[in-house]
Amino acid sequence: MAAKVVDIAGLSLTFETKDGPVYALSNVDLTIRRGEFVSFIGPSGCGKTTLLRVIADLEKSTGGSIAVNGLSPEEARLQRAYGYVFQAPALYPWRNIERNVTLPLEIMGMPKAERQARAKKYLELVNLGGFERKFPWQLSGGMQQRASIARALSFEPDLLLMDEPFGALDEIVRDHLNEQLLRLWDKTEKTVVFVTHSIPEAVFLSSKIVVMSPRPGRIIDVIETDFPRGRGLDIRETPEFLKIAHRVREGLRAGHAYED
Amino acid sequence: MAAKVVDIAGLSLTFETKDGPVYALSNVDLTIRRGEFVSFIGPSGCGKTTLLRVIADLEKSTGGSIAVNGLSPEEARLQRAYGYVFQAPALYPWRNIERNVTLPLEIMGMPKAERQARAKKYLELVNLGGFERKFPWQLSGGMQQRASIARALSFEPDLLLMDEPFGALDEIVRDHLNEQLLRLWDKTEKTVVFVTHSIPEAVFLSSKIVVMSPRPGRIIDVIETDFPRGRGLDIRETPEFLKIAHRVREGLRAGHAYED
Amino acid sequence: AQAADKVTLQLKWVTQAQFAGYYVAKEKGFYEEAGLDVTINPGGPDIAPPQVIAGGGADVIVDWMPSALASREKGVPLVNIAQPYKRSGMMLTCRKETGITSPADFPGKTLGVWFFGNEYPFLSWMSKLGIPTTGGPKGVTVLKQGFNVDPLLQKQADCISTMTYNEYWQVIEAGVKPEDLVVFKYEEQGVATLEDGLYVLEAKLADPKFVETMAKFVKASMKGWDYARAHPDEAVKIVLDNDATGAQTEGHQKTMMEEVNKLTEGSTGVLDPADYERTVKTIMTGGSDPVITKAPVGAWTHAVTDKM
Amino acid sequence: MSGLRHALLFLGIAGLGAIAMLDAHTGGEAGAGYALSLLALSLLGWRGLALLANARLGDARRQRLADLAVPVLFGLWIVFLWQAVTVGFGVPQVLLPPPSMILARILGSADILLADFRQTFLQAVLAGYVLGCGSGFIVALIADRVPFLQRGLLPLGNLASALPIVGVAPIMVMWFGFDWPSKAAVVVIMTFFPMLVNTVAGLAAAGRQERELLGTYAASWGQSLLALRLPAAMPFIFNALKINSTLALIGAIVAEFFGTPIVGMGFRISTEVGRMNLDMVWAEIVLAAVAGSLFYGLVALAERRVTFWHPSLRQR
Amino acid sequence: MAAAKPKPIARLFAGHAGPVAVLGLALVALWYAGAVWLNADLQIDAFARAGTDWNFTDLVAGTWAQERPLLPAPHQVLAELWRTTVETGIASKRSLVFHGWVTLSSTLLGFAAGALLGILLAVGIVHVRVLEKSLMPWIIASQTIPILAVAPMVIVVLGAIGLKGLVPKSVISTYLCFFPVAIGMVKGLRAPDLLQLDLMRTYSASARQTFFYLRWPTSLPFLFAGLKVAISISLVGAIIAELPTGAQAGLGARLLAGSYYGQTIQIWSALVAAALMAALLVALMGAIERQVARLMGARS
Ligand SMILES: Nc1ncnc2c1ncn2[C@@H]1O[C@H](COP(=O)(O)OP(=O)(O)OP(=O)(O)O)[C@@H](O)[C@H]1O
Ligand SMILES: Nc1ncnc2c1ncn2[C@@H]1O[C@H](COP(=O)(O)OP(=O)(O)OP(=O)(O)O)[C@@H](O)[C@H]1O
Ligand SMILES: Cc1ncc(C[n+]2csc(CCO)c2C)c(N)n1
Ligand SMILES: [Mg+2]
Ligand SMILES: [Mg+2]
Repeated sequence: MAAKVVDIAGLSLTFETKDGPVYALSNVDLTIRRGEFVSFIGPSGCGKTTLLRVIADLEKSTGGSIAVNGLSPEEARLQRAYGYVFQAPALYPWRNIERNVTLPLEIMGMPKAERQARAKKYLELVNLGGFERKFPWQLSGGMQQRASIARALSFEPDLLLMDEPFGALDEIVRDHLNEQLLRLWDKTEKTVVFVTHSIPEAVFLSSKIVVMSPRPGRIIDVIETDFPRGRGLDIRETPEFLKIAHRVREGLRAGHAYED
Repeated sequence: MAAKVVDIAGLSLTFETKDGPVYALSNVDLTIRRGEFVSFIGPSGCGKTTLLRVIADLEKSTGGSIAVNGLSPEEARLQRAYGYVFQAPALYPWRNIERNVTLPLEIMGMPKAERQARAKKYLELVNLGGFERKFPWQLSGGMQQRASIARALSFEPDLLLMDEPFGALDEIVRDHLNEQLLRLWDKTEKTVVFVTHSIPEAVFLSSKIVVMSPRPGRIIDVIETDFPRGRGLDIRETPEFLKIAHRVREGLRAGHAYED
Repeated sequence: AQAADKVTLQLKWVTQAQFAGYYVAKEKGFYEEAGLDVTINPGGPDIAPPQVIAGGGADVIVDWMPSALASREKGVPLVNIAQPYKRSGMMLTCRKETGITSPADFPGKTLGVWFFGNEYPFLSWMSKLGIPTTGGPKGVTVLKQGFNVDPLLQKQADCISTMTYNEYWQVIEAGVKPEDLVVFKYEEQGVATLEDGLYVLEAKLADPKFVETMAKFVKASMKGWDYARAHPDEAVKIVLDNDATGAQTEGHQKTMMEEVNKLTEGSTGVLDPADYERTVKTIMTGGSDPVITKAPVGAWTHAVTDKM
Repeated sequence: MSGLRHALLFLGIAGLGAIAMLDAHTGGEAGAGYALSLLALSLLGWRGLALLANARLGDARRQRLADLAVPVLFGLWIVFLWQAVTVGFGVPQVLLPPPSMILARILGSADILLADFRQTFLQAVLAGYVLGCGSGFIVALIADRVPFLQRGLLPLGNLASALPIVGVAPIMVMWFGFDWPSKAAVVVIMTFFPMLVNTVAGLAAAGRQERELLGTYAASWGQSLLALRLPAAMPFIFNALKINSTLALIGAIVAEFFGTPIVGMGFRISTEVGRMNLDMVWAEIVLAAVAGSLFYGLVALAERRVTFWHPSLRQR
Repeated sequence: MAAAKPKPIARLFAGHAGPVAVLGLALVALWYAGAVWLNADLQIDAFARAGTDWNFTDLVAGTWAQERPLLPAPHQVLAELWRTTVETGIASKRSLVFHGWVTLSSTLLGFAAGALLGILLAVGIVHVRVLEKSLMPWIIASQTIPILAVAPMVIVVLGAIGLKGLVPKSVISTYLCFFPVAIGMVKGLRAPDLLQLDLMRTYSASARQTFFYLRWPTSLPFLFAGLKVAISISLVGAIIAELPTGAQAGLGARLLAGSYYGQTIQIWSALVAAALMAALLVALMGAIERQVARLMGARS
């Protein structure tokens, strides 16, 4: 069996706020192995972002244990084990798009020519070729989001943590990027942890779907899929696909509070 | 025929940037009548946001004509003709959620008790009851987006301009809010102009779908639908629905540059 | 009784025994007896009394004559109405180790000078000696001396300006022995100019009432000076009481009082025209850049002292 | 463009009125009528300026010209009022000389002004400014780098915030001698604190998510400083640079009151006040104002270049 | 973060007290060393004049006990401070508390007026085009006018219209300290995100509402940075202004008198008093800033 990339046991996280504690994560167990494509899906506010942030060492758990590549999240972060796409684009306004994308490469000390080649490659992958010299505020919301995806891809990390990367994109671009991402994952044996709200997207992309539920945030279902690695968008019509989608939807519905 | 709420003819808008002009909108013609529910759909960067901003007098067109409620956009804005939901939540970090929602009400001079009642009503509508005292950074991305929707609904404008309001929401919440919005529209004869990336959402909600295409941003198709006003989510399985969805998808695809 | 006449006096410098006569006259009630209500405003490093009087901030000021005459030429018509200081207390104090024994040794040396209108006597002296003040081996390098004697103690200057009643003693108090110093008194160098005199605006003298008030004021002030000479210890105490900064020390003020009394000794307040002429002559020999360009007319009057 | 026409009309009338008033030498005995006409002309001029300031000219070059004209005309107006009041009401020149006299002095004593400028501005101000801003900046960085120092250094840095010039200048003369280094030292002390405070505030200004992004790259302190925190701090840092550009000048000039060689703007001012040469004093003040404004303008220009992305420079 | 209880010493150093104490001690040590360094020459001279033999210990002891040192030793300053604060009645003219209060009162008055003026100017500049264009360059020019040169004229003029005492001094403080506030506020009032401004536009909020609901809250970090600088400059202004008002009372008068009579210990004790006062005022602003941030829901 492949090595464990993320190993979480009994994890919990409570935010202390002025008006009482918020139980963002409660008793979460999860193992992610090398080469898996894992999606987190769940109602808004159920702790998906928080869980991803704990893995990335952006948030400290208040209970339980977590290891990333066998190390503590902090050590893993210091080893630049992962690339992270935030829910908001978080581009730096004083850098143009190209220089935003090359930012991690600069920090990791890549020579300039190579950096620019990388930026070009990934900006084209997300259909932003020609926008290198624009500043973030000159881009549409979806374009900004794509720039931030290119930024995370550019340094080709083994572990990709992506928080709703395709939320602001239209169906066509989304399908295109889904395919690109899948191809990348396929070719390079990357591990991807992916937050999404789209059930079809989750089912199409993932080898493992983690369904979460809020208050307190916890995992209520883990679904393994076994579509072929080289799958195309057409599998979305297969009964197998629809069955899994249905199971995810049921899980989601269960996690929701309202009865209507 | 109902009165024209938005009347656009030959509209164009060019952004001057350091490396040449960006043709964000080119020769756009569009009429929106009272009580219509109009969706803009199109590839990322095609000018949906820009068009909405022109209607809202947040951007000045560089050519053509536009009238809102028979007035110039500026006059209409000064009359507080519309409520706007931005693509990003744009909550004020120093106000808690309730006070973010009551902000427009305060500005419009509503008494405090009534403001709070309104906030309660709309926060509950978007499933944020109980989060009144939290500050924006204590909310998840989707929750922030919902707060900003509650803020726009709170002062019950006749014209609602919404820029991808449900982008960051999961399917269940989204369906729920779709229904709520439809019900509101139904009951109150509001006019809604709505930007979305989701084809089913556009078809389900709209009485008119405007399909746009980029570089330069223009309208390539306008589809009128005639589902009953009191429709439910179930119409999404009807052939009529699927036919329209197909037409939208074709339009979208045509607007996209890539051939794969 | 008639309401007391208000008089505001602007001093040239901070409260110290240099101005003891006025403070004594106030505290001992001499002004009050004369039917005057006198306000004494201390000066400071950037208070120019002629400016204050021109701006209406004072009725009468204490100033040195070169400065007063220069102001007169610049359009502030000051008139000397009385001269409590008979002699000049200015001197140049040098460290002996610099090798200076006479003015002939000045070239090539660095001298500290007070500016702000107090530089005129020095400039006259140098021009009389024919020494340029622009530096170089043939001239002297002039520093604008601050308020204290540090430049001499720290050997930043070879000589500094001192008053017989003040800075000289500060040097001594700092531990330098008199025999380590060489002093040049302006009196002895023949370049003495009149110091602390009382000046008013010319236009006001047209008013006989004002002249009368001033006469009472000068008379009471001179009584104060006489008293200070007779009771130096009490005068020092009065000065200390009036020092709002609380910084003056009794020892230093005692010394100052003694020295100041030597300068006011023998003065009735009446200006000696001969002293005036001598001062004018001194400051008009200013070489290329004289302090005043033409002999002033009407710069002094006995009208006030005649009424005393 | 009728706004522009109206503006020019108003300004024209005001200008002609002004010239007429300067012609009518009242010789210091002006009365209420004179004051009233000054007031009326001022209101007219202000209206014209307001129109000019709001005029939107299509042509970018003409717009820039109009933008420049407003402060210049405003300044000319102040100068006119000054001249009219000092001459008209016979203000003694030892209190406030009229501009005409100051101008004559500037032209007549250019060599002295130049020497003073060299001494005070080119040496004391520039050296002190660079060292003061530099040290404030570096201390802020050190405090930021070492949390221990942050907690200890900042409170002690506050101690340096108001070391009063009056007390410090004589001490600096004692330590660094009479020439410009002691003035530069005073400037260093004056400019240090504004830079410290603003840099500390600026370094705290970067957004949380922007910081976290660098955290995910395991960027070192130096890297995140260069890539994020300094750029985000720039608006604050430029505030300090602007405030200091004027503070430095004041500091150097004031410091010269406490002992100098006999050259320098502060020396000249204090000496000439004592000599009642107020025209020379104002000539130096004008020199200081012009030099200071240019200095400030240069800093503001650099700010525009460096923080072009900041919303404050993108508004309107 | 790890919640393990730190050891007492570690806890001390995690707060402000420990680091301040350590660095303060370092400063004092440096100061003692500086005193020896700077005063040695004069001390050697003194020994030579007195004709005494001396060794290094004598030298050090001597440099720390001079009556008019170039740099007084900390304990000398402390003793002077003690003498002039605790041992002297606060109503006495020799009390540093008395002088400190004189200076503080005009500092605070000047600061309040300056902060208000700075804010008002910034508001005007941000809202009225003609003000921005005509006023801004002249505000800048005004700040380059050497204050000590015009202060006497200001005092004379204000005195002529009957304003004496506290007010003229505060005017000088105001003049100096409004500038950092104005500069910071102009930037701060323009700092809101374009999106946040757009939101206000959609409500067709008046300029006043946009100001109170958006611009003001956004400008607070800039405002506080400005206020901290302003309050310390205000103190400097109050001290400077004490000279042309006849240097009658206040820390500035103390400094001047001390300087005039070469009493370095007195200068330094006034300096230390002024610096402490400034540090306290700045710290107070900092505390207010933190409190305001807390009320505004800032993330700790
Ligand atoms: N810093 C914080 N302080 C307090 N509560 C917080 C904080 N961050 C998140 N929360 C709370 O934790 C819960 C989980 O938030 P999280 O952002 O992980 O949700 P999510 O699943 O990503 O939702 P979404 O799909 O809307 O982005 C929410 O209830 C949120 O209010
Ligand atoms: N301020 C600006 N300056 C220059 N170009 C701009 C500016 N704002 C938008 N644009 C450009 O205008 C085009 C349309 O942008 P717009 O935001 O309207 O797209 P959109 O349809 O809303 O896209 P998305 O779905 O990604 O939000 C884009 O190409 C964008 O780069
Ligand atoms: C700035 C300035 N510097 C020096 C003096 C010189 N001065 C003139 S009278 C006097 C008092 C005598 O001890 C002194 C020191 C001054 N007036 N102003
Ligand atoms: Mg989230
Ligand atoms: Mg958009």
